Amino acid sequence: MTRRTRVVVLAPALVGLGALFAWAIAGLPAFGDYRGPYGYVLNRIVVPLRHTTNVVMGTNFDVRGVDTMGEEFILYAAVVGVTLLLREETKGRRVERRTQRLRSDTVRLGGVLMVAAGFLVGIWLMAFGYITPGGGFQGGVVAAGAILCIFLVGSHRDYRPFRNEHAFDPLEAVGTGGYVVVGLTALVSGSAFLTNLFGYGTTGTLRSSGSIAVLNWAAAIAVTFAVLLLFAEFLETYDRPLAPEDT
Amino acid sequence: MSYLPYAVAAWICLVGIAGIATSKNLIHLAVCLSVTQSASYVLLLAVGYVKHGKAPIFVGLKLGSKAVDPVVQALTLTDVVVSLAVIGLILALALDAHRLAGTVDPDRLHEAQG
Amino acid sequence: MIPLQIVALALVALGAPLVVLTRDPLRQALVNGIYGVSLVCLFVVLEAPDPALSMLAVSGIGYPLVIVAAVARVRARDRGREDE
Amino acid sequence: MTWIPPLLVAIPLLAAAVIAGLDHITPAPIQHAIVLAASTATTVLAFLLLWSAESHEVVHWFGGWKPRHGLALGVDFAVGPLAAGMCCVIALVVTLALVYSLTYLHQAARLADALLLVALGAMCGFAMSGDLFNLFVWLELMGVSAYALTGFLVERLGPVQGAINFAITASVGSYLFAIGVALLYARTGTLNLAQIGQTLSHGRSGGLAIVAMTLLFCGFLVKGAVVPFHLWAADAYAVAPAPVCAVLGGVMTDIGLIGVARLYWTTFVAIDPGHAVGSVLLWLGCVTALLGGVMAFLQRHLKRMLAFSVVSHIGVMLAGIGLLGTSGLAGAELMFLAHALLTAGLFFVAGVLHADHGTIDELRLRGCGRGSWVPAAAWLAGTIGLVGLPYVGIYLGHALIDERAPGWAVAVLWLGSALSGAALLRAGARIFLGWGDPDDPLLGKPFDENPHQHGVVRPLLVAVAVATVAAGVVISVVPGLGQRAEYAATRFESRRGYAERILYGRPLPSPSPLLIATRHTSLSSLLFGAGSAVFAAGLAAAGLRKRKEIPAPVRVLHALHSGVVGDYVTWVIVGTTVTGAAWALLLR
Repeated sequence: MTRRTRVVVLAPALVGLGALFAWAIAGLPAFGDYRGPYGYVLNRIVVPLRHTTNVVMGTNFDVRGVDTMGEEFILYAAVVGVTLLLREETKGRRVERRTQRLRSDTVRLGGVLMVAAGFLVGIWLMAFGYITPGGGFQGGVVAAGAILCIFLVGSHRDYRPFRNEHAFDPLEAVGTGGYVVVGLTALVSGSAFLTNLFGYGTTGTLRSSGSIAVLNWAAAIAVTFAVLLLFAEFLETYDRPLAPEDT
Repeated sequence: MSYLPYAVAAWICLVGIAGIATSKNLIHLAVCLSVTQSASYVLLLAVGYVKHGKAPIFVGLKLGSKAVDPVVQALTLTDVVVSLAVIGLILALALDAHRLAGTVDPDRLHEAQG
Repeated sequence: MIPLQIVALALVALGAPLVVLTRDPLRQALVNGIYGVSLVCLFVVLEAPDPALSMLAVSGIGYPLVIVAAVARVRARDRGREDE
Repeated sequence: MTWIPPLLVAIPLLAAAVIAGLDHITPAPIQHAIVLAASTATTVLAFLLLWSAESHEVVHWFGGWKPRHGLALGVDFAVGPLAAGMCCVIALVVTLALVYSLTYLHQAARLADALLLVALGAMCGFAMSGDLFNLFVWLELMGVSAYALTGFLVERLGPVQGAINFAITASVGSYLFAIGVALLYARTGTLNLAQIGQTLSHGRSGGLAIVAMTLLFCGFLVKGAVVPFHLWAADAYAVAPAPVCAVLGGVMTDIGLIGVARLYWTTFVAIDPGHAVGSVLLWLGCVTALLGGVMAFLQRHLKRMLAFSVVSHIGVMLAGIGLLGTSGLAGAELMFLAHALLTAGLFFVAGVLHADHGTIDELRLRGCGRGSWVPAAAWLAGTIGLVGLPYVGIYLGHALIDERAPGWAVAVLWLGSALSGAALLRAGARIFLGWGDPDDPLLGKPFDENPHQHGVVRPLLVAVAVATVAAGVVISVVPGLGQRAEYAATRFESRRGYAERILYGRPLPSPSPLLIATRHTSLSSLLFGAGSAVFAAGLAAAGLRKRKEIPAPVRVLHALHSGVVGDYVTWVIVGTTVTGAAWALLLR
């Protein structure tokens, strides 16, 4: 189809889809009128049963923990896939490399401070995820971003020690595989897969929630290194020398 | 007025799809895809909202007080991760296409057809 | 429905077409970031701090990094091809 | 035996994590051993699960969150004989593909193995899951791994474009699916399929449920490559490496259909007292079978031809599901078994041809296959199995679908099978016998070929191909299989029984002992099967002759499969709107 034909075909179809949406919306309960029961029940039972104060994380890592296992593997498969797909783009990346040194110590210091601050925020988000808002995914992305700041404010050389998939791949696998291992542990001990086995501890403290905490950390490790690898693959393509002017 | 959030979600979805179908650049298209997906976040969260409810985090909030649905929030979190994974893959493919065909315009890739 | 929610919804509803209509990818990355922030605001007023944080992380760090890296790569190669 | 279902997901996923994580550290033989051990263990466990699911639904509640007072809290895997049978075939085909890829894939092969294992886990999870959002998670997981696998050969534009078209079209489909999930959740306040069905059966549902159903089904149909959502399939399957094609074309496409059947019989049957949903599915199935067959006949690229043959058989299976009855569903199930194995086997043979000659273009290969009798025999056997000659390959499944289908539909469906079979026969005759003209403008332009494979162990490839085809050919005559498929379908269709079992743990009535005999079919099916085989042979012979002019409709068909992803997304939206409108009119 030419672009014009496509627009001509698409426009009425979109109008029709919009009409279907409108029909569906007319049957929805009014905004703010959530009827439950699923959410209400979980809000009631998760805190007393699992001693976690953040019910969203309790849902993510315990009640619907298997969804999150799938989610970690989606990220994992994406990283493996991106590595696979960009292998031609990043070929020969270790052969030639621009080495540009940082110009001023102030920028360097600022960068280090930013990195440290970002990293701390990331860790904090991970650590308190099952008590206050936050959790493995958010913390992981922030921490990975902070580590990458070294690349952005610094030079490639400074960044280079961090870019070593020989070290990152196993670490990511530890996080992602660790999630499955926690699930299997429960299965081997005779309970259902991903059953919360460890003691639940005191509500509202870091030592609460049992395996929610463990899974949260597994997810945090998995996400940090997955995101780091994902970004690194893309930054490597940028890094690779291209045209005569670059080499 | 009480249907406004749902209507906004539907609107985002349609706008995103229109962007995908007419895009001339795969990078632009990947972003449009993430816009389309954001419709499902908005719809999920709107559907689970409770009037005068608080966030389902029971720190300084008495157990049993009115709180919004935690399930839709858990689903949204998973959805967000999916979108990052998919956008990463499509951008990687876009770079490959650009290396091989010299263009990121999906209409000008002419290898597979018929 | 409280006024803040209406404002956030309006921002999101306006943001989506802006992202789609920005055809230049680099500028679009920026507009998409703003759209992401409007989504974050919406999530906050919908009492969803967890999704808001993850949206913030993704639209503040995740999307921009991959998009900018991809755009930079494409432009660098286009320049290289023109030179040849 | 409730411990088996999670293992079918956990073992392959864990193995995938180990493989990719240790990519640079462990030597290749150990990696191979881990990969094959994981997939073999999954296969064995799947068969064990099939055996234990015979008498009752095996239910596993993750995290031990069992339902309370009929209210589902956690996520469940609920496995009846049908789901368990699916898992067996999926695991078997993936294992065969992994054995095949031992010497077939080289560069970055470990990453491909890891992705195949991820796909295996995701497909098993999808087949077993009893939770709406959990289905979405597995759908996305198999999608993400499949997109990357499709683009495996990044040195060529074809694979990259195929992967782009696949990734974008399928993503649009799954985002529509996600919106459907949100709508249904808003209406019912639960994500458990059994409980959604319970809630929908009380009170009026109106437009909301119909639209949600449209979005959910269309999301599945995109993955299932049903017309008009099928356009990505040929682009993707034509370019992936042969073992990946075997998995994508053999089992992953069909997964979308099992999703449709599962959702219908657990939930939407409650809003469909007149069984009106089925007529739309039947129509879609017939159109798909016919168009897939015609398009297969117009191809010269073997894998693209096989991709369209997959599309045409998907159409037959969808029609079977659309009949909304025991025999239709059982037929679809049996067809899935035979079709998965035969298609995978033919993709394997195509891989052998590519390894031998560096091309899989029918016209370029003309006469090249003379003397390779084993691949030739496998190709012929696979083709006959897919045509549906009585009591060979897909025949039994096709015949069970015939029992309930209206006459016109039976004719159309057999015609679809015959057309795609004719294409495969024609290609076989050209390649292995050297018959026919060396050129035919009807079949379009030549394609850019993937690079030549080096270092393959040919006997291994041939052995895997022959074993796969042989397993597929005998499906129709395995004693007792037909009766078991019908019993599995009865179990699958009982919404009340399923809900009671899932939500209240009530046992099902124990089944009466099943016959162990070959299932007999009606006379008309026998005639149709034989007729279809004769017709396919005749058409293949006619197709060997070169045509001077290309008919206008053929040009239109080629133009519709444009390879432009914007078009594909447009057709997805058109398809969704039209099916939604049809259901709106029928169900309102």
